[in-house]
Amino acid sequence: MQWASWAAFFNMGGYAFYVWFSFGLTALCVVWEVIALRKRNAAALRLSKLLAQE
Amino acid sequence: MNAWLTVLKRDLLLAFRRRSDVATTLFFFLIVSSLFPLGIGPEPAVLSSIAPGVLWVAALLAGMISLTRLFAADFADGSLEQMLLAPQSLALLVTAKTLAHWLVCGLPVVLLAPLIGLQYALPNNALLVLVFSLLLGTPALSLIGAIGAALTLGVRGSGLLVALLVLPLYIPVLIFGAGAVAASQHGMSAQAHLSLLAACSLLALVLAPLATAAALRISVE
Amino acid sequence: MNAWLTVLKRDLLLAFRRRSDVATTLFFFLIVSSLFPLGIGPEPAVLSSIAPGVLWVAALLAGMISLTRLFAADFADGSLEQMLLAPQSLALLVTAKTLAHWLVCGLPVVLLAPLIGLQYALPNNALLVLVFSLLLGTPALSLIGAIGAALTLGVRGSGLLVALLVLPLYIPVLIFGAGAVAASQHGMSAQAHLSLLAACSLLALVLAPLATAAALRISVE
Amino acid sequence: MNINWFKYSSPQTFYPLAGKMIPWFAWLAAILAIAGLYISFAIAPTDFQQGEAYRIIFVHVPAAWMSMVIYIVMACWAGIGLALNARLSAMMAQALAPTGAVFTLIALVTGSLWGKPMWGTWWVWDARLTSELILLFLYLGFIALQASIDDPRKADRAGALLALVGAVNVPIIYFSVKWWSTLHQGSSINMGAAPKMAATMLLGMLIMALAFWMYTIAVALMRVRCIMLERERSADWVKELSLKSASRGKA
Amino acid sequence: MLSAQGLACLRGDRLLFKNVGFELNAGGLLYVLGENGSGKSSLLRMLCGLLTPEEGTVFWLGKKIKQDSENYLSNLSYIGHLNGLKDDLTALENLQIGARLAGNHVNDAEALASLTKIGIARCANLPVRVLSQGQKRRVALAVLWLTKAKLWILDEPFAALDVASVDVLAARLGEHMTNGGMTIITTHQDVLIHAQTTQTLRLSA
Amino acid sequence: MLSAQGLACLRGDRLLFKNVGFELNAGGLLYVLGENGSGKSSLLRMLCGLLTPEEGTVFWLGKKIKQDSENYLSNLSYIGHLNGLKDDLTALENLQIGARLAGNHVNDAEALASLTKIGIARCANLPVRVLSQGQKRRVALAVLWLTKAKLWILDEPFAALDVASVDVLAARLGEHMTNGGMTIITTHQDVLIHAQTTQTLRLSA
Ligand code: HEM
Ligand SMILES: Nc1ncnc2c1ncn2[C@@H]1O[C@H](COP(=O)(O)OP(=O)(O)OP(=O)(O)O)[C@@H](O)[C@H]1O
Ligand SMILES: Nc1ncnc2c1ncn2[C@@H]1O[C@H](COP(=O)(O)OP(=O)(O)OP(=O)(O)O)[C@@H](O)[C@H]1O
Ligand SMILES: [Mg+2]
Ligand SMILES: [Mg+2]
Repeated sequence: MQWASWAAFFNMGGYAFYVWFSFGLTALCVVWEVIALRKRNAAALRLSKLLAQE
Repeated sequence: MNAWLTVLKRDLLLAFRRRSDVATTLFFFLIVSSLFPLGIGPEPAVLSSIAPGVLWVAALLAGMISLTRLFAADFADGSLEQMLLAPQSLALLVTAKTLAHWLVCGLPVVLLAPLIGLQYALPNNALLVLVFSLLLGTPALSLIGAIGAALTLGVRGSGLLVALLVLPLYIPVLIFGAGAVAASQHGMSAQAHLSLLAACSLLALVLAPLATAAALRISVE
Repeated sequence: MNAWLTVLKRDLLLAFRRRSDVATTLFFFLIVSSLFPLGIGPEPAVLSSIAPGVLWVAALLAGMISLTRLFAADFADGSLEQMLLAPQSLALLVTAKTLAHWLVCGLPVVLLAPLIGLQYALPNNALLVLVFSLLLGTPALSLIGAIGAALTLGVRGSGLLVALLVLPLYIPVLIFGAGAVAASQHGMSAQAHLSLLAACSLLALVLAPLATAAALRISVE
Repeated sequence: MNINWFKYSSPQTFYPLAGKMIPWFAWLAAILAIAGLYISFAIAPTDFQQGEAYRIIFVHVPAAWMSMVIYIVMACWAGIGLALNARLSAMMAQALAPTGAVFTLIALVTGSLWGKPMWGTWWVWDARLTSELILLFLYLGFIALQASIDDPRKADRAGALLALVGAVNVPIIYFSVKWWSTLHQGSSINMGAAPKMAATMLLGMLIMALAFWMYTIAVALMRVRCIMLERERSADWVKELSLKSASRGKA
Repeated sequence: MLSAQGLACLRGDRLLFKNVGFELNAGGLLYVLGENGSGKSSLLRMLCGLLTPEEGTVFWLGKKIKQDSENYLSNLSYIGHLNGLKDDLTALENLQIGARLAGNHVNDAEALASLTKIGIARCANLPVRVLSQGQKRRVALAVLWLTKAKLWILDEPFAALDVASVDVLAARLGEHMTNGGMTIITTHQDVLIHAQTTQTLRLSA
Repeated sequence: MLSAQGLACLRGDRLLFKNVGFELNAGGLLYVLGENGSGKSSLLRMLCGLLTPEEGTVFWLGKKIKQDSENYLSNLSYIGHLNGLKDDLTALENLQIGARLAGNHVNDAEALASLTKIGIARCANLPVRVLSQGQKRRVALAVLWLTKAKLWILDEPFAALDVASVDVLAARLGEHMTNGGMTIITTHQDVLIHAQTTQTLRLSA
């Protein structure tokens, strides 16, 4: 383990913005994609249920 | 006013139904402005010196290409006739359509422009001026372009006429717009250019809808 | 072969009837390439250094804008259906249409280009290479563009969509074309670039009509 | 053999199968990602030239790899769909495209974020960067084309054709761009000069890449399920399914 | 109420008709007949004010229609060869927007009712794009169950309609005339419409 | 000669029809009837090979039409909802080009004769743009006096035609069948056409 402290870890040797932005953006994309797909799935099911009950 | 809102809402709704169309204008702008470095070479100094011109020309082209469709669909499916028969001032309805067009095609370009400016190594203050100049100038492009779009409708062979009519009118906007950015790049004030741009847009707002309405009546005959 | 000639002749006749359309493409090329000196400033050294890129991009955009009309009218009025039902290979008929398009929209641009090159202070040998590179490269543009035009038939907003599909595919042609001119400007041989351009065009000639024909069949369904 | 293939290539049978596969891939992705992140931040040593900023490599490179691989896979599915008129293949191609575009975007943005501290600029017109940008355009074109065609069958086939045309062009584009920037080569920046990678770095990148792979599969399966539901909304099996899912929700 | 005097129409360099006049009163029906190309559509567009007559004038309540156009247009419902529908909007939305542009507010229930009348309620929430020729025509015609306009000008409303829809539309036209409305219509088909007074205007090419 | 088996058509997510089949022999006439939107036009396009059937096959002389498409197409004349005319060309030019694309050489006199038959010789040298709806349709139909195709597939050929033209066309169709030709036709109008055998295919929405 090469980090002196959590603060050092978060500071990333002065490159915090660049590093955390990169990883954060990636995480955000992943989370957004999964949530969006779940919503889409639910919406599709809801609509076909309406059609089925008609 | 009611019909005005109806037209605005309808056009926005249509744009929303075809969201990909809106995105397409943006991507067109993005792609066209990425083509120039490929043709010219990657030298940042050269790129930054031509950036104002390139970005403004790209914005102008994106606007112009999307404009041709402003009334064409309405003309083809007959809703233009119905608009002409609405018991409202046609010029007013035209402003609604033009506003919708600007919101859908002009505004996104304005917002995307700084990102592309970064690729052209534009400095920060020039980026700001770029956004402002586009914000002030693109409404004029939409308004003037509407006249051309209306004229192209019926008079089929008049493509040249329209280009001749509209592009010269675009040129002042281009010159002031690109000039504003270039001025701020060279450390001068862009104020004068920007006020001229705003004046162009105001003038266009007053005159263009009337001309467009007249052109539409001629085209539909 | 008979049907091939018929299609070619018909398209040329149509272009002749609507001469203004042809003029529009040229005019567009002219305007786009003259806008830059306006946006960028009159410095001959700068202008000549960006000339290859700007002229090639302008040629590319002019070709692309006219592309949307390649099949659209035929689709709307039903003559495309009739072409599909002709007892001939569709890919062959497609080459006839593409050839007509190139003769009408590509060739004039090639011929006009040196004139504009003069305005950009291009030296004589670079002008020659410019014409050659356009002559070798624009057929590829028409051929590749035809695929995009066919794919976007009947799709609203097709003008911009076509740009989005086709411009990325144009990039090699742009790079080799502008590269050829730039090379000759810098006193190097443009041979390598020109042969690559010719290769692009040949490859496109072999593959693109097949893809276009397939795309047309899909679009007409 | 044949029969099996056709059985699983019908949406009705593939839908539940995909549903069963998704958790597996999702968990694999999560585990690999955690391992990868541990290597990237805890094990991999600080780079003596670039400092800590180099850790961006652990998302940047896998994302860049994925962006290219997904395009190839997508084109393959599209080609199969077009040749065999197989609906499922076309749906897979359609399901992959957005994920591919997202990875391309991630590669571009993380690359920029890396470039700013390293090169002092967000963007240079370097061959690799430029071709990545063009790849993004190709994805967007594919997505936009499919989005603007309403008949799904037609959209499938038009998209497939475009993907294939793109696949033929990608190598041409790549080499032309490469050649272009080496000929011009005005800037002093050269990405090839990245430091020799330590074994741990390589391992970290590989594991992250694997995690992205698994994630891609899971997400593509999820998306293909949505597409099936939307397209076959009036088919009986979808109606039954929707009724069942609702009653399960209530219970 | 609507009258025309000495109308002449020039298309290209061909004089389609001249000296056409008529007077149409409440409850009246005017058939405009003639061969293909005799200028029926042109006449109808003239009456709407979409086309400027070469000679002659159209009057509404004794005033020139160009003079008091706002009033005239709010009393007019025109359906031409083209349907005036947006492919990307649903039938319902199209109907509502069309009505609102013409100046009537229409809620969902009213719009749906009119679609039901002409037998395409089933398509109410489909985008018009996916409808067939005749279904589209019916959506365009549904506005006739909503409008409060006195004067209807219809250019071949029966074209592309199937037999059942033709009857429904004819009945609606009869009802309109019974209520004191006026209709001007062109058609190549033989359809019986009840009206208080029926006139025929024959254009010859 | 032309036969179809088990045709099914899927449009969007709606199954328009399935299991449609028929057999049409020399001198035979096939009416395709149905309401608006029942899929008549789609069926006709399928028979031409413009639309791929979801299921089923179309045979010409016992061979799949996709297999021997060149032969099939040179025996086929299709006129759809759209006229396939170029607005900027004259009626005569349109007619000649259309015929030449389909593989017949036609000189001016022949083309003019066929325009005369359908009663628009007067418009022969006008650009199609200025013709009315019905006149355009007639130019498109004039090709039926020129083609040597055995199989005619006509989608609502009578729409927008005036009464006189309807009769002329019906007579021409009768003549074609007498000469051993085959015709497939959709229409909403009642028109009497003479044929050796007449079949009706009714699509229900
Ligand atoms: C917007 C900016 C950038 C983009 C679009 C980009 C794109 C790419 C792509 C497509 C790859 C995969 C290429 C391959 O595997 O052959 C890659 C790999 C890589 N990139 Fe970037 N990059 C960017 C910025 C940077 C920067 C600033 C650096 C470092 C200073 C960098 C370092 C690397 C390294 C070390 C690799 C791995 C090379 C290899 O595996 O051979 N990139 N990048
Ligand atoms: N925009 C135009 N420019 C020039 N001429 C036109 C134009 N529109 C129509 N015409 C001419 O006017 C004539 C009448 O056209 P119109 O559409 O009024 O006929 P119509 O009686 O409605 O025929 P149809 O029964 O076929 O609909 C046509 O012969 C055509 O040549
Ligand atoms: N390109 C298309 N995409 C999706 N759906 C379509 C398309 N074309 C037609 N349809 C649908 O197919 C149905 C049948 O259309 P078609 O044109 O075959 O009907 P039709 O029987 O010819 O009707 P009409 O008598 O009105 O001409 C329509 O209801 C329409 O919704
Ligand atoms: Mg008419
Ligand atoms: Mg039909």
